[in-house]
Amino acid sequence: MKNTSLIPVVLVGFLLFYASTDFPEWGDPQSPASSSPVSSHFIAKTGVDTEVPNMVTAVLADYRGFDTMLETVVVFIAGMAVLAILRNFSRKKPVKRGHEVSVEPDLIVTNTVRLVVPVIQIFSFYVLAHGHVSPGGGFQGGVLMGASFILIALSWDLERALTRFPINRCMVVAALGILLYAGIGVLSMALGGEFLDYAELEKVLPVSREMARYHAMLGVEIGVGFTVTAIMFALYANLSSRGRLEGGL
Amino acid sequence: MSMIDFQVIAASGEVSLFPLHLLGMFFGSLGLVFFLGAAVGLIRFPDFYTRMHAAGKGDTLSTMLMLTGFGLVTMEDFSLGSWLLFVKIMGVVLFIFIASPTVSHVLMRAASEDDEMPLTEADGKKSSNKGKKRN
Amino acid sequence: MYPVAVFLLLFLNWVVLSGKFDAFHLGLGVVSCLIVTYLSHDLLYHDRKKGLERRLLEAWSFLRYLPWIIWEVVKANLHVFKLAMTKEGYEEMSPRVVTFETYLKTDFAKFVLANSITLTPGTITMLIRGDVFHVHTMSQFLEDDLLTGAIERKVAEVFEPESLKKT
Amino acid sequence: MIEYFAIVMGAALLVLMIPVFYRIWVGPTSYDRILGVNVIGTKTAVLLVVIGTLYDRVDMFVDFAIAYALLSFVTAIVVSRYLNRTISQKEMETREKKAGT
Repeated sequence: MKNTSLIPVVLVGFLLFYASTDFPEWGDPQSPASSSPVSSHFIAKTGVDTEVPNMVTAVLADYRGFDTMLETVVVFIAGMAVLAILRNFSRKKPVKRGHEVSVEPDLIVTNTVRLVVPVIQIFSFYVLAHGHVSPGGGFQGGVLMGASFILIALSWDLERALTRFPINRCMVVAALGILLYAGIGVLSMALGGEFLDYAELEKVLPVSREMARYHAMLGVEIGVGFTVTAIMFALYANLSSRGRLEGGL
Repeated sequence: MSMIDFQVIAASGEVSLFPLHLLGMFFGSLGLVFFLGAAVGLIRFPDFYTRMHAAGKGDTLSTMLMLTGFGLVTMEDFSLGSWLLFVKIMGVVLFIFIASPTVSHVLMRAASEDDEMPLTEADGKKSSNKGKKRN
Repeated sequence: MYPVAVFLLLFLNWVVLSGKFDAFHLGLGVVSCLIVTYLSHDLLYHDRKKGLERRLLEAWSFLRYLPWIIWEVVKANLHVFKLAMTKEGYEEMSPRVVTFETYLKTDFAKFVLANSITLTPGTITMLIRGDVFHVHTMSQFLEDDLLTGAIERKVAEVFEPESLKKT
Repeated sequence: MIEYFAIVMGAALLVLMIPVFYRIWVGPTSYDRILGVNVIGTKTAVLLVVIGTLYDRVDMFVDFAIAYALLSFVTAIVVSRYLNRTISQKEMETREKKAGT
């Protein structure tokens, strides 16, 4: 049975390879993606409409600002749902199962993690802060940051990671991220523009109109990063320990 | 393969960073040779622990050599940006130098604590006999 | 003193990663390095009793240790290559587990010793329990080589020179 | 000329990955499969740098390579912890007895 299932897999793989020969050349100006009116509109109008140096960032945080904000909200809701199902809200401590003993932390792994975790964290901040000019941004930086806390929880145990980033603070940080995103939108509304119309922030920031958009988008990315970090770690902590919040994986 | 490369270089007449690129290509080819050793070992060796030796060691050095080679090959001039890129690639090399032995140790320990895995050759024969009987 | 050292190391890291030297990006770097230092300064440099001079000495002797270990890595790969490619090498293979006790005290020295053993030819550290190392080796010859303690002495020269003077 | 080198290098890497894929496909135990996946994970970091050389954007692709190497390290530790995550109390006692003698 396992081997017969190989036949459709190979067939589909061959078809995909065959289809890939129809792809246009890298950077071909005649390709359908480049010659469609939508992309020419974005290429021509991004600078005029949004005054943002990078087009991908402009699409992500400006043309599709609502979409990105509600994506963050979806991540937040997923975390809340897992917490609501698994977390033990009553006062008494949940019972530990008698037959489970977690393995002691490994000396080599813990020492490697000591060396690696600060580098991962600084790299995640780099990915977050340079989202305008290179691939990256809030989601990617948040995932890396959450992975660094998960690495601590894996190599020692969950308590060790939770003293660094308690689960209550996790929830606060996650909510703070969304508040930061929506707050920037509301602030630009209060300054006389529309929701998420970043250019109005030039009235409170001591920079030009273009740089105000740039800085506001950085703020938005930081908000996304906060939420993703906190929800990643909270999901891991709750799912790996069935809501007991102790012990290793 | 490398001979053809040498001829191409000699024909093109580009000499600005020629020795550096040549060194990079030499490192890259050396990395491929060591990766070949690791891949053959991964197939030929009899049990998991010896395969771990092949994969753990061959993987470390070949990845480091290939990345160093590409770091040298992509040097265009001696400007600051070029140096920073090289240092970044060497950072990846350093990370692999630290992380790869740890990964070997972690997998080795996980396997040795699993009771299903025989440790030495004698144990392996015994348990494979047992397995045959069970089947 | 240690948080400052950690901050400087992280900032060096940031400059290499970022590659932008305008005030805005460097300011972002300072802020994120401060946050990371606050979050995890206790992870780096676990042993806080040693002074600055001692640390610099350690760093210098570790740099001298690196060429030796890299040469060992190359030898390890040649060994694997020989075992994989030739018939004689394949036949001399007889895996076994060696147990020995180390005189190194600190965790970090043990970590460096364990990873050095993993990188040297034909040996992989399997388990550390207290001072006892369980090492998986490929052949009798390599086991004898390991038990002479050359790697241990090299690591002790870097991290714990006083333990060498006693013995 | 550098492009030729990168193409040859990438093709050779892909060809040499076939034995590793064979090990993942056949591998008698799950540990063999993880071993193969880990080897491919580190080689993918190299492959990303090769692709970056082909597209002349090494500065961008190096970031991907760093992220990939970091996440492949995390993956190896996660999987090895998962395979012996918790052991029963009785087994722990017998194991300690075995280690003691």
